[in-house]
Amino acid sequence: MNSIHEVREEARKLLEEKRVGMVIGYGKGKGKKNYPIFITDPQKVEELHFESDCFYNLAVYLRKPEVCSHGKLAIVVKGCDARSVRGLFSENQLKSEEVVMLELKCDAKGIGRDKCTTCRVKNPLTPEEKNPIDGEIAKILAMPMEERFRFFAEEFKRCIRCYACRQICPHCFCKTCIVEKSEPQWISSTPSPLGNWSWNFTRAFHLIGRCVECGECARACPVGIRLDILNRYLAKSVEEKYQFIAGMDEKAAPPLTTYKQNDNQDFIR
Amino acid sequence: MARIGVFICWCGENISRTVDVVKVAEAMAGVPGVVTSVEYKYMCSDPGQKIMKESIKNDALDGVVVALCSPLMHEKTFRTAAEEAGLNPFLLEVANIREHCSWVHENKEEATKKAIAITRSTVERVRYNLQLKNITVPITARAMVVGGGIAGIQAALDIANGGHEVVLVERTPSIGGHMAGLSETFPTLDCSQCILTPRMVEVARHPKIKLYSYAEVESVSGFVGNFEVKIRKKARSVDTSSCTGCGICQEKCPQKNIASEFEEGLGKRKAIYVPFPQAVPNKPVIDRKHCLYFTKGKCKICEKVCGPKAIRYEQEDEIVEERIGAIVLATGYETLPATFFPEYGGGRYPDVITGLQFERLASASGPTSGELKRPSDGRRPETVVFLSCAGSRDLAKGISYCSKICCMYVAKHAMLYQHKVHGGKAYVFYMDVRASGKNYDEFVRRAIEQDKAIYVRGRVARVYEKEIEGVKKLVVKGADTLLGEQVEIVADMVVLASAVKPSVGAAALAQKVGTPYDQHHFYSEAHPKLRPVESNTAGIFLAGAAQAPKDIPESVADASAAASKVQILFSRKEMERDPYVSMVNSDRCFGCFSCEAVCPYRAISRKEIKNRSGEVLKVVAEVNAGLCQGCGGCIAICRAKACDLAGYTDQQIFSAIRGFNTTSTYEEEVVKK
Amino acid sequence: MDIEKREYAYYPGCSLEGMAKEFDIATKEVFTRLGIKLSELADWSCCGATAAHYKDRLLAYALPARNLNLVGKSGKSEVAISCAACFSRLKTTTMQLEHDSKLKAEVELVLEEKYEGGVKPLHILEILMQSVGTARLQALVTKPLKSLRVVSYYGCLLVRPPEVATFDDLENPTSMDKIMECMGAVAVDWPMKTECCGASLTLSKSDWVLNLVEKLLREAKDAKAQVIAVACPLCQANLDMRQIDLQNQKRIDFKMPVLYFTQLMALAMGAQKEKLSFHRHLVEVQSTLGAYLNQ
Amino acid sequence: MSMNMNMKFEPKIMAFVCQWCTYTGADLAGTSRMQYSPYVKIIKLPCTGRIDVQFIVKAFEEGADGVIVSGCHPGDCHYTSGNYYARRRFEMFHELMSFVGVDMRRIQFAWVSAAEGRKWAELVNEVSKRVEELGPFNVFHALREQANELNP
Amino acid sequence: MQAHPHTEQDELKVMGAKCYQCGKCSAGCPLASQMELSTSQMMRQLQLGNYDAIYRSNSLWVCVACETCQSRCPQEIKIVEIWDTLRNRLFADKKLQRKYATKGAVRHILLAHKIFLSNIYTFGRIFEPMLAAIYNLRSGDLFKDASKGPSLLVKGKLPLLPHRINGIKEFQRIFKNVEKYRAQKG
Repeated sequence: MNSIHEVREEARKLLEEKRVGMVIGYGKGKGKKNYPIFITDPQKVEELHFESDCFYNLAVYLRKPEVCSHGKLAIVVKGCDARSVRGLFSENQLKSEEVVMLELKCDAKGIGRDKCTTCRVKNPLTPEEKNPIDGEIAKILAMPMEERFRFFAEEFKRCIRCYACRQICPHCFCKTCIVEKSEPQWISSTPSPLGNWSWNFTRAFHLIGRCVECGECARACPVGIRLDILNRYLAKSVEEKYQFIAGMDEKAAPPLTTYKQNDNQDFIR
Repeated sequence: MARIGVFICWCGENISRTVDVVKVAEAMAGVPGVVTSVEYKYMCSDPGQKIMKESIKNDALDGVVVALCSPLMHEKTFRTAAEEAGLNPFLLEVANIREHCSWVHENKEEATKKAIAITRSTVERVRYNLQLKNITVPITARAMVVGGGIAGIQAALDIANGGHEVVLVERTPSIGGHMAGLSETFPTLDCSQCILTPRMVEVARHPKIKLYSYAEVESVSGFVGNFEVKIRKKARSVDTSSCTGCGICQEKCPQKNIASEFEEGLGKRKAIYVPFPQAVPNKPVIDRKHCLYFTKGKCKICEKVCGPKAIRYEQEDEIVEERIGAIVLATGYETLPATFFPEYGGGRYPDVITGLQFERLASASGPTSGELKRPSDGRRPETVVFLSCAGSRDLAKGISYCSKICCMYVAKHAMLYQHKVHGGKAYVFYMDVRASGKNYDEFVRRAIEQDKAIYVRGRVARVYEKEIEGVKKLVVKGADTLLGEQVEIVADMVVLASAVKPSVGAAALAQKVGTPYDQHHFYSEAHPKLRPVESNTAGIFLAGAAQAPKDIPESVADASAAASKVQILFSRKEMERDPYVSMVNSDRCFGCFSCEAVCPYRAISRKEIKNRSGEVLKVVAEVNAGLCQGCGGCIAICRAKACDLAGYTDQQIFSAIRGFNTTSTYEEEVVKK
Repeated sequence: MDIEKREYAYYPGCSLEGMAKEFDIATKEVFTRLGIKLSELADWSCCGATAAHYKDRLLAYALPARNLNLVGKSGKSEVAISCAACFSRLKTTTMQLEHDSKLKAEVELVLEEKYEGGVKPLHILEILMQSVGTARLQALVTKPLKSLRVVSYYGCLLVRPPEVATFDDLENPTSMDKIMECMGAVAVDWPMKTECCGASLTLSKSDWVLNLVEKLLREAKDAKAQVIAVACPLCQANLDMRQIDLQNQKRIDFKMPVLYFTQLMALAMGAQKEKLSFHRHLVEVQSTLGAYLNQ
Repeated sequence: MSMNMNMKFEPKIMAFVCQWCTYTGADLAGTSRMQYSPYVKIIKLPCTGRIDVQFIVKAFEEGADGVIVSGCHPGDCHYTSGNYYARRRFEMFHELMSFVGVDMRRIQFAWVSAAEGRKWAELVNEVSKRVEELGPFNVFHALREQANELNP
Repeated sequence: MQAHPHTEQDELKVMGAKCYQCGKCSAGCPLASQMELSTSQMMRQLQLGNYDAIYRSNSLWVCVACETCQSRCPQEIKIVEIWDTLRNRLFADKKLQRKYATKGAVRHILLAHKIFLSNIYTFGRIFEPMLAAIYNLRSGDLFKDASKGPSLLVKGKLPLLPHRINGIKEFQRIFKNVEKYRAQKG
């Protein structure tokens, strides 16, 4: 779809014809800030709004019980959100027949966030050129090993275990997270340098081949840990090694649940 | 609080020479929860086991660690002993302080330290061992054999004679397989059909065998003891129950120049046909691709001449379902066609034939009634060149393996040829003669010494046709590597011992059944030495050349072995197996089904969790304990830690890891003392 | 693209300037009649032939690479080659340099320029069979070589190694036979299509070459062939010239004309005598082919 | 973790191995009486496919200075494909670990078959020597000490 | 009797290790009858690292690289590549040449190749009359094919004047660069 007008029109039709019970989209507040809105009344579709600073990844709401209870859903998606929705399809978290995607092109300019500079899905349906190494990743790679370790250890040390990263992430959909598992408790749940390291490491590992680089985790982090760099780096590796881009093709097997007999094993003796 | 007993073995001097076992016992005695820690010269001896057994009873142990040799040696021994003493056997663990410690280290202090660490880790692990019970699965004592060649026939008869029902599925219109087409068999030169046909008849008459000929396996679901099999009975266009097998339809059918599969293309058959006179069942089938009625819409002569009115043009494929407890795959082999060898003119020169074609030429029931004649002009071949390793051991042709049977049948061919064409010249080009088997090498020697076959060591580079004095001859350009010279032989016929490969469709069948196969599509055995007729999938057994190139005696031995494996399975109503299977906590599972994707055994299925009014709340993974082999792949992929592996739980491993780090200062001091 | 408007870069190779001039003339004649332009590569150099790869592997790739770069510079991506040996060397070079980056770097070092790649060497047989097609060839025949028994001799490098010479069957090539049939001739099957003639040994060990050639000629005779069609200057030279030696040394006279297949094509397409250069052959041609000329 | 400076550094190395190939290979090294470094301690698992990266993280948390992960060669997996999945998992683990600055010389993945007792012994020696040279994994273990300061 | 040497492993031996002596190469070789060691025997010597035997035989030089052996080899051994490497080594090494290539057919064949190369070095292309003339002069076989000379000339088969390419300087530099590169690499 090309404009918000078309989206509104489509949303109205969907609601009027009762093909969906709710439309999730962006609204505009008084302070000119964008925020998610949830529309059930076809009269209110005019509240739908879109501009370049609509950074929320709305896909996260698709699995919230208070939203799900409305039956079939329609959702306004930018490129990165669309990848999330498809990722959720591929991991059996949503059924494609129960979600209508209202795709909008995003110029990714006004947002001005780091995630947008490397964005490849400004147009939700047509991925663009390869993800270039961004400045931040290059900066990390230029550090010697110990410095890298210290950099991340210092970042992680600040973690207060509020789990905002987990809450905001559409792909952290485990009902009970590994960190909340006891017997055994693999990861200490209280804030501590060691436990924080393991937690953030594990979360990054769990997002391999699944993260869509929407960057919401870093935005949500109250202490400003650069989780996005970690996830972007892994997404890049997955693409280089397995030619896999998360959320592009809902039929493609996630990279860690499949293999090739001739996969690289240079690192194995 | 746990009550753990630790029993440390000296293994004579084997452990005690480098590990101070007394110190190990002393160190373990100080570990919380360890109520007894003793060492003994030979723990595995009767008195040694008795020490443990009595301690289990007297100290009311709920966990045991035996520190001794590799668990592969004695885990079973001690678990049995523990069970005898009333302890669940899975509450006992072995700490390997011999193979992994005393035998590989010289420094006594270091070795003792390591032995303490290993034992300590095992103690920590055993705290969390669960009381497990072997799993039982009900067994349907009914077997399916796929493939009606000699291997399938043997397996079916053995199982049926053991008193169990057998469903035999054969793809072609008759059972018998390749063996039915062979002339005489090595190393005794008895007639193939004479020994095979009685067995075929036995199959047909056996009350316990249900034969589906001209049928294929459509799908297989379920697991060991409980397979659901769908079989496609292909439309024969003949009602087999009313057909008497009189053969008049075949006699009158006007469509007569169809290359006969049974005759390897050297003979002809009709459009309605019985593949060979001794076929079982002896009922014809209409080849719809060639039948005039099916291609042109008119003829129906067979219907007119059929007395019992058994022709059914309208017949369609039929799917039947069978409940099966075990499956024997005996789908056999085929050989590379002559056209695979352009350098030998295969396919271009009619007198360049394959070994199986030679069998038909030499067979008394063959297209020439056993007289050796050239396919091109019917002349008696005065010189025949046999090429072994045609395609076998030939990377360039994609086949790295030895086809195994060729050396023997080439020798047999050379002999048969000599017996049929007196004074004829037989040359055999070979790389190696591999005749290992009872009376096999003697057989080859006989071909060389008595029947004067000339064996030339070398491969042939090229065969080309040349007319000499009005007769088309084949010029064979080879090398005699023993002389280091080129050899050129002008021959009348060239016989290629072309490579053995699995039947077409072998891989597709394996995929349906869910059993692995190798890069050549031969079925993979569970273990190359110790489990040669079992597949890696429980309840699927292998027989004959579907697993690797095999001759008749080996195929028969295989089939009997597979049949006995089936009967072992069927000997009980329920099957018992290791309790090491995955289990899913459906509260934690959120249904991403990564586990399903990585499971090699299709043991994970989807279960709907419903509320009381029947609404689906969520879909979660469920493990079929009958199929699960306990690899644990599902657990490592599960982010929510919703599954776990009995016997190797996360908690056990977690504790074992911590156990290596909890070596206390007390233990350090024990070592120092 | 319509084949008739097509243009190829053309690499004749050294022999076609000398001993095999008639091959060059006839080939150009056939292509002109087909409406395909062959524009000779400016300042092409020798491919190095067998001697270069015997001497130094790097030289053997550098010499063809120079010519391949020339093709690129001329703005073309396909180069037509008549000589089987030149074709083999150029094609092998493109294939090797494509996947061996170390070798490519070495070649660039000695060439003192970048190897651009992207050039496709094609043997003229390949072009005639795959881009032109038999129907078009047949349409141009005005004087069919009726009942002329021709054996096609492919030699080595038109079929080997099979990963380089991909356009025909390794053990039983048929492209030249098919062309001869199009020309109205009888393409006689014979077993020596791809047996070697002795090639470069002709200079140093002509007696060995003589043996090989004798065998080939004998088989051609046994197949009742009237002419041998070839596509390689060295094969032609050996088969033609050594017949004189066979006469002198062994008193065997095969009287077997050995013609480039494009000469036979030009003949069937009605070319003038001077385009056929039969006089350049050592074994007399006129008595076998004269009938077709004077039609 | 306290270290007496006079004491020789004895690296702690944990090995996670599959029971079919590497565990049996290590047994073979034993029956063949091959001598090797004593710092590596084995935890037996059914398959490399069972090895969760959490194990490795935990091992470091528990004071390990190095880790070995080993199982059947590709194509030899008792469960047909466990090692193939593991290989990908380890490759990405390798990526992430080195990105966050863990010196990957401390972690060695290897294929050791049941017949490769010699390879097992060499592997243990090689990794032990390497980790000895690298010294204790102080940057990581320091996290643990800081943790103790925060939560005594 | 020959003792089997147990020589150092090298790249060529690794390539040759795949040979299982089936003889398909020797069987199809058009020049087998002239070779002192058949192709498969050469491979055997290679497996043993017996380079002396390989160079002592004339086979490397009798071979015309017709590729028949390689295209049929069931083990897909790059026979011609191996032989080329062996030939390259001899070309690059005067000592080897003195030891193995001063007599008989080998000398003649090697000479022909050298003359061929110097011919193209001079002109950028082959000038056939010069090629034959120099060969005959230097091989001492003065009248070889001389009888054909006049008839070839009459037939216009041999051109009278050489053609030298324009870029001869840069062409010759390729040869020199190769030499230089080899010298640097030792």
